Amino acid sequence: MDNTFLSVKDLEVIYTSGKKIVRAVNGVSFSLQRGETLALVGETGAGKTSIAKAIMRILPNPPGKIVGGVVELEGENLLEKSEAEMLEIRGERIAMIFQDPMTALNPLMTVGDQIVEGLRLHNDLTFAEAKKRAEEMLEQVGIPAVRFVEYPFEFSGGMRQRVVIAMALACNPDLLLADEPTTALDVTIQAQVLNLIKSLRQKYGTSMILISHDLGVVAQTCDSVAIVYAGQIMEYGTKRHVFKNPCHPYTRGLFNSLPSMNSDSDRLKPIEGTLPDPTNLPDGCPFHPRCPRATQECKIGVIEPVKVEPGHICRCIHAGAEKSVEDSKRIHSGEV
Amino acid sequence: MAEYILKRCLALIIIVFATAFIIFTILYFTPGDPARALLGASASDAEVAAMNEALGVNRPYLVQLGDFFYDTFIRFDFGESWVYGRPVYEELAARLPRTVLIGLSAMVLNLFFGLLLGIFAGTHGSKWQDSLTMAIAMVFISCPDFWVALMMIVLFSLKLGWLPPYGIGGPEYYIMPIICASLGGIAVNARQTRSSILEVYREDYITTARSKGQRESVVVRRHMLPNALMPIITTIGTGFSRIVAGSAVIETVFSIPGVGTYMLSAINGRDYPAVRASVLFFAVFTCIVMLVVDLMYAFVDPRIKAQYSRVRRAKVQ
Amino acid sequence: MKKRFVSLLLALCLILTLAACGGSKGKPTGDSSEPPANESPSPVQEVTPPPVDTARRTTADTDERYPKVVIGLNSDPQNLSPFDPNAASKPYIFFEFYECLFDLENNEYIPVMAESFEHIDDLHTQVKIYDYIYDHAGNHITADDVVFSYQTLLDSGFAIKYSAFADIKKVDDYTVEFTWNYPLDSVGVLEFPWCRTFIFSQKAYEEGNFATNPVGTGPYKVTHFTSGSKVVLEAVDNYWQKDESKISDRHKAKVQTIEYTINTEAAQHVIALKSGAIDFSQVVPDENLKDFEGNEDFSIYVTPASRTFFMTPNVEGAFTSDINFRKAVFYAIDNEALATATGGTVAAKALGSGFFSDYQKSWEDEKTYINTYDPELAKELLKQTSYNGETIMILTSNAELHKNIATVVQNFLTNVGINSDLTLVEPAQLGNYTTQEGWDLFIHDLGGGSQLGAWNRVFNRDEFANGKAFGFIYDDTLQNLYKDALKVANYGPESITELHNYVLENAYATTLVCGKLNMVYNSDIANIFLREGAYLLPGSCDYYLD
Amino acid sequence: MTKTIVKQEKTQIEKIEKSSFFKETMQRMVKGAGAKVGVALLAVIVISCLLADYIAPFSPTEMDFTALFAKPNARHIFGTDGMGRDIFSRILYGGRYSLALGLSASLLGTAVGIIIGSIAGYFGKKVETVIMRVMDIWSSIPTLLLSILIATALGEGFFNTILALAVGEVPVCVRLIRGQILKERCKEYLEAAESINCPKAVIMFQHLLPNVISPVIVHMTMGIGSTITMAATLSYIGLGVKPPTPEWGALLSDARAHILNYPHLIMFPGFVIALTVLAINLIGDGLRDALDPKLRS
Repeated sequence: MDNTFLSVKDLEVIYTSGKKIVRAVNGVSFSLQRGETLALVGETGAGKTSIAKAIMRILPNPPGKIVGGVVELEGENLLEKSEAEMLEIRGERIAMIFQDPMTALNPLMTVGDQIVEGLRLHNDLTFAEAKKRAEEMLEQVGIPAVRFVEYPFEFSGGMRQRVVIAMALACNPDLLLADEPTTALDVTIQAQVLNLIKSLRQKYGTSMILISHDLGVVAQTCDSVAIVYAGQIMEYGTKRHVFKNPCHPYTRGLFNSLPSMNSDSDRLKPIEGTLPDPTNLPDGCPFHPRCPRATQECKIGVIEPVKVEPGHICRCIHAGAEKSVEDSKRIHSGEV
Repeated sequence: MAEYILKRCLALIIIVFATAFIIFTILYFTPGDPARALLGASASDAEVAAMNEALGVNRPYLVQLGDFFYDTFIRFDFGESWVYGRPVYEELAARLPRTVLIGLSAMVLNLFFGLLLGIFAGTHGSKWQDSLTMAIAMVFISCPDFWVALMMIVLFSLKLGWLPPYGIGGPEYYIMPIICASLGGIAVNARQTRSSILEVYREDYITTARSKGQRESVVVRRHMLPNALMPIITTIGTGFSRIVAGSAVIETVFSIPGVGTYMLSAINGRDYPAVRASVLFFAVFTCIVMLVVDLMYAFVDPRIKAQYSRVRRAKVQ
Repeated sequence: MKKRFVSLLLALCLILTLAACGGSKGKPTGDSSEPPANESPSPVQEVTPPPVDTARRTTADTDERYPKVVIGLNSDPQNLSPFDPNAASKPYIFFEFYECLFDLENNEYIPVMAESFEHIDDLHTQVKIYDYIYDHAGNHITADDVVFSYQTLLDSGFAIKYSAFADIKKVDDYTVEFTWNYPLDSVGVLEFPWCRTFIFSQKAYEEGNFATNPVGTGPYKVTHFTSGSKVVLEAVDNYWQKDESKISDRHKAKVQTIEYTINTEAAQHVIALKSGAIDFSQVVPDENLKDFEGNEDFSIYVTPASRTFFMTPNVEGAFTSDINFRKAVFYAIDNEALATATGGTVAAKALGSGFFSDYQKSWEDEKTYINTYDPELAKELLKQTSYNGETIMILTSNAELHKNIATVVQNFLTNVGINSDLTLVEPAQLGNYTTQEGWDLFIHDLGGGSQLGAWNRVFNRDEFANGKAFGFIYDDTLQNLYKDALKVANYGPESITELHNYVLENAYATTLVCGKLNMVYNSDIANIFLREGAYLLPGSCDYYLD
Repeated sequence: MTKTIVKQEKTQIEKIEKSSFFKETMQRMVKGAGAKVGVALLAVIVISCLLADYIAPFSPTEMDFTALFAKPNARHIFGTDGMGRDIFSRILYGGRYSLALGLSASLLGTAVGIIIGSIAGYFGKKVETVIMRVMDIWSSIPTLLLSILIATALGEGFFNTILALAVGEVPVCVRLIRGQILKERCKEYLEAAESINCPKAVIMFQHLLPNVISPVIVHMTMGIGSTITMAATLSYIGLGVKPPTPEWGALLSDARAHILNYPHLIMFPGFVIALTVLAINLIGDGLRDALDPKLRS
C-alpha cells in the first residue's frame, strides 16, 4: 500500500429533501494507486456521482451532506480541510469532467476564457501566458488554437467535451474524476474521446476514477472495477477478476443483460424489479429483494465484504466457492 | 446590428401609423361631443351645436381622418388643444419631463432593488431569507398603488411632516410618487430574478466552475448572474409599460401635472387633439424603450451578437 | 417547508401592519372628541366666521399689503384665455386679473371699466369707458380694444347667453354702442355680455398667447402658471384706476402674492391645511371641520352655495307622466337625511337655494313635497297610479356628489316600493342627455347669477333644441310665467313666487340639496370677501398685519 | 413467461393514465406550504362572498342614517360608510363582482390570447409576423389608457369593464404562447401528427396546447391579481362598475375622501383586496412550481 494515492474509507453521503433523507452513499471504501484507473459501475441513481462530488466536496450543499467516512489524498483527509484549502485542491490536484457537454460550459463566456480561468486560479500567470498555455491545451485535445475566442454554442457536442477535458487537464491534476464523459456522445466520437483521455493520462500519469454504466467503456479503459449498488460497493477487484469471475449476483445480472456475440438467445434477461427506495433501504443486503439467490440470512444484519481471492472482494454471503464460473455460463445460456 | 435597428425603426413607423389610426377611430365613435365638454351644462343646445361645427367635429369620418394624418405626419403639427388653448406639443413638452422623471427613476429603482432582492432571495434559496423577501414582494404586488400612495401621504406628510403632500417643486416633491410608482415593479422584478437564479443555480456549468476551484462569490458574479439576468432584461420592457399605465393614477393622487393626468382630462373633456397626441407620444415612447431593451438583449447575448459579427467576420476572412 | 409557512404568516401581518398604520395614523392629531360609535355626526348647517378683532392692525386700515396667501383649489383652470369664465376653477382666478365693463351685484350693473352708460332707445345703448385705462403691459385700452374683445369672444364660440346681443361698434375713442336683438326688459339679460366678457388690448392678445400668460387690466397679474399644479398672481403696482373712490371692493389688492395650488383630493386639502402648505380651502369634508374647531390657527366659515341639486321628472315618461306618481316620488325623499348622508350639502327647503337674493324665505313656510318627508302619503299616491313594481331609470353623472345623491335617492324610492336603476354618464356630457329619451328622473345641479337665472336652464324651453322645457314639459303657462317674471318691470317677489307655486302645483321639478362651502382658512385672514357670494377674491380680503 | 410480462406492463401504463395531468398537478401543487395557505385563504374569501346572502348582517344597499361613519363596533364589524351602509356586507357582496371581474377578464384575455397565439405560433411565416406586429401595436398603447378608452366608448357597466380589463391581457398572452410554441415546434411529435394528416385544429389544440399551457396558466393566475387591482384603479378614476354595486375598487375610491377621519373605510377594503391578490399569487406560485417540468422529474 506504499504508493496508495487515494483511499476512501466508509464514505457516507445523504441528501435531505423536506422531511425525507435520501441515503445516497452508505459506507463506500476503496483505494487508488497513482496512475491507476478505477471504474465505478452501476445503474443510474446508485450514488456514483455522489461519491465523486463528495471526494471533491462540491455537493450542492443545501440538500447534500457528507455524514461520515474519510477521504485521504496522499495522506491528507480532504473532509477535514477548510473550504479555502479545498479551493487550492480543486482544479489543481483533482479535476472533473461532466456528462452533458451541451450544458457543462458557460454559454456567455468564450471557450478560451473558461480555460484561462482555471489556469490563472492555480498558477499566477499573466493573461498572455495563460492564453498561450490554454491554446496549447486546445491543440492537444485536437481543437485549432484560433478558436480560442469562440463561444460554446459554436462547437459540436464532441468538440465541447474536448474543451471540458482541456479545461480539466489544464492544471495537470493528479486525479481526474470523469462522470460518464462519453454517455452523451455517439459511438464514433466516444472512441476518440476515450483515446484522447487515455493518451493524456499516460502523458501526465494522471490517475482517474471513471463513472459509467457502460461495461464496454469500462473494459476498454480501466484497471480495477467497483460495482456500486444502492450506495454500497457490491464487488471490487481488478478488471480481470470482475469480468472473468463475477461472483456477486448483481454483477452477474449486469453481465447477463449484455447481448453476447456467441449465444443466440433472442431475449435479454433484465434484472427484475427496480432500485430500492433510497429513503428506506431494505435491511441486510440491499440487493436481496431482486436477488434470485436471496436467502433468509441476506435479509438481516450487515453483509461484510468477503475476500474471494487476493484483491477481489464481494459483499455477498453466498459469494463462496459453490457458485463457480460454469454456473454463471448456464444462467447465461438461459436454461434456468 | 445596423440592419437589425433599421428593421425595427421601420416597424416603429408602421406601429405609430397604426396606433394613430386606431386611436382616431375609437375617439370618433366615442359618444359625447367636445363642445358640450367645453361649454359646460349651462350652455344652450344651439350654442353647443355651433361650437361643434366650429371645431369641425361634424365633418365626415374620412375627411377628418385625412386632415389628422396630413397634419400629424406631414406638417408634424399636433394641433391645438381645445381645452388648454395652446399647441399640444407645447403642453406635452412642459409635462413630459415630470412623467419621464418619475417613470425612468421608478424603472431604475425597479431594476436595482428588484435585482438586489431577487439575487438575495435566489442565492439563499429555500432558506428564511428567500421566503421573507418573497413575502414582502408578495405584499407589494397585492396592494393597489393608490391605496399605498394615500397611506404614505398620511404617514409621511401628515404624521411626520417630512414630505409635502402633493404638488411639484424641489426634489422632495418627487420622492413619494417615485417610490409608489416603483413598488409594484420592484416586487415583480424580485420574483422573476429569484426564479431565474434558482433555475441557473441548477445548471451544470455552475458545478463546472466550482470544480475548477473557483470561489463561490466569483461563481455567482461571473457565471450565475449574467446567465440569470438575461431573461430579466426582457421584463424591463413590460415593467415600463406597467409604470406608464400607473402614472395617471400616481399623478392624480400627488397632483403632478404629467402626461398621465393630461391624457385623463383630455379623454374626459373630449379634447381629441390632446388625446391623439398624448397617446401617440406614449406609443412611440414605449416602442423606443422596447427597441432599446431588445438591443440591450442582443448586445449582451453573444449568440445574437455573433450572428451579425459572423457575417462581418466571414467577409473579413 | 415549515419556514416558508412562517414567512407567509409574516406577509399577512405585514399587510395588517401597513393597513393598521394607515388606519391608526389616520386618527386626527387634535384631541377632538370622537363621536360615540353609533350617534351619527350632526350635519354642519352654517357657521359664521369669527368677527374681525379690531384690536389688531389689519390691511383695511393701511395701504400696506399682506405678503403672501396660498389658496387650495380642487380643479385645474387649464386655460387662462379670457373666454368661458364659469368653467372649472376659472371663476376663482379670472376676476383678479381680468376686468369687464361692469360688475354684477344683486342684478345691478356696477360700472368698472365703463364710466357710464346710456340707453339711446330700446335697441341701442352707448357705453363710455374711462380714458386712462392701461393693461399690465402698458397698452392703452380704447374703444377699438373693447370692440376687438367682443369680436374675439364671438369668433371663439364661447359667447354663451348672448341671445340679446346683436352688434357692437365704435362711436369715438372711448365710447362704444351696443345694438340688441330685443328690448332689454328681462332681468340679468346682460349678465354675460356686460359682466362676464373680459376686455383686453388687441396688441397684447395678438402678440402673446393668453392661454398661458394673459395680459389683463385687473389689480393682479399672472406671473406663473403650471397647468394642473400652480398659478401665481402678483399685485400690480400701477393699477390704472387712480381714484380710490371709484375702486370697488372687488378690485382691491390687499395681498402682494396669491398662489393657487391644485389638488382634486379633498383629503389632501385637509393635510395641506394642517401642514401649513395652504392657507385656504373651501372643499373640506364635513367630518374634518371639527378637526379645526377650537384651533386658534384656523377659522371656519360655512355658507350655502348657489349650486342646487334638482330632480326633474320626464313628463312624457311611462309613469312620470302621472302627477300622482311624481308627487309620490317627491314625498318619498327626505332631504335632511339626504344632506347628512352625502355630506358637504344642506337640505333644500324650497325650489332653490337661500344663497340667492331673489329667493323668498316665505316659500319654505308652506308644507310642500320638498320640505316634508311623508312615505305613507307617497305610498297612498302610488296606489292611485298604474305603477306596480316596474323599474324606472334615474340618470345623472358619475361625479362624486351626483353619484352619492342618486344612490341615496334610489334607496328612498325602494323604501316606498319604487324600483329604480341608475345610469351614470360623464359629468362633461350630462347636458347632452336632457333632450334624449329614455330617462324617468334626471338629477342635475344648477348655479347662476340669480334664482331666476338658475331656473333658465330648467323652465325656459327656448334653451333646448326640442323646443320643450327640461323634462319635455310643453306648457305655455309655465313659459309665459317664466318670461313675465324675467321682465324688469314686474321682476319681484310676486312674479317669482307665482312661478314657484305653479311648478310645485304641477310637480314639474323638485330640489334635493344645496351645495355648501366648507371654508377653513388661516386665522391671519381677518375677513373673507366672496364675489357673488361664492367665489373668494383673496385681493379683497383683509389680513392681520401684526 | 412472456404473457406475464406483457400483462404487467399494461397495468403499469393504465395506472399512469388514471392519474391524469390535472389531478397530478393538483396533488403536487398542494404539497407546497405557500399554495396551501393560498388555497385556504382564497377558499375562505370566495365561499364567504358566495354565501353573502346568509353571512352578511345587512343588505349591501341598506342605509342606516342613525349610524353614519360609525367606527367598527359590535353591530357593524367593519363599521359603516358615509351613507350608513355596513362595510362588512358591502365587502362580501362586492367580492362577487371583484372576483368575477378579475377572473372573467383574465380568462377572456387569456383565451383570446391563446387562440391568436397558437395560430401565430403554429402557422408561422407571414401569418406570424402579421399577428406579432399587430400585437406590438396593441401592446404599445398603455393598458390603462386602452381600458379607459374602451370604458368611455362603451360606457359604464359590468361587461364593458370586463372587456376593458381583458384588453390589456391579450398581447402579453399571445407573446407567451408563441414563444412556447416556437420551442415545441421543432419536436418530432408534431411531425408525427402531421404525417398522419390529422386536421390542423386538432394538432393545435390537442397536441400542441397541453404542452404549452402550463406557463400560460401560471401567468393567468398572476393576471387575476393584477386585474382586480386594475378594476380598483378604474373605479378610482370613476370609470369602473356603476353604483350602487359594492365592487371593492368602488369602495376604495368612495373612501379616499374620508381617509383622515374614518380610516376604517379605506383600510378594510384595501386589506381584503391585498389578501385576495396575495392568495391568488400564492396559488400562482404553487402552480408554477407544480407545472415546472424541471421539478417534475
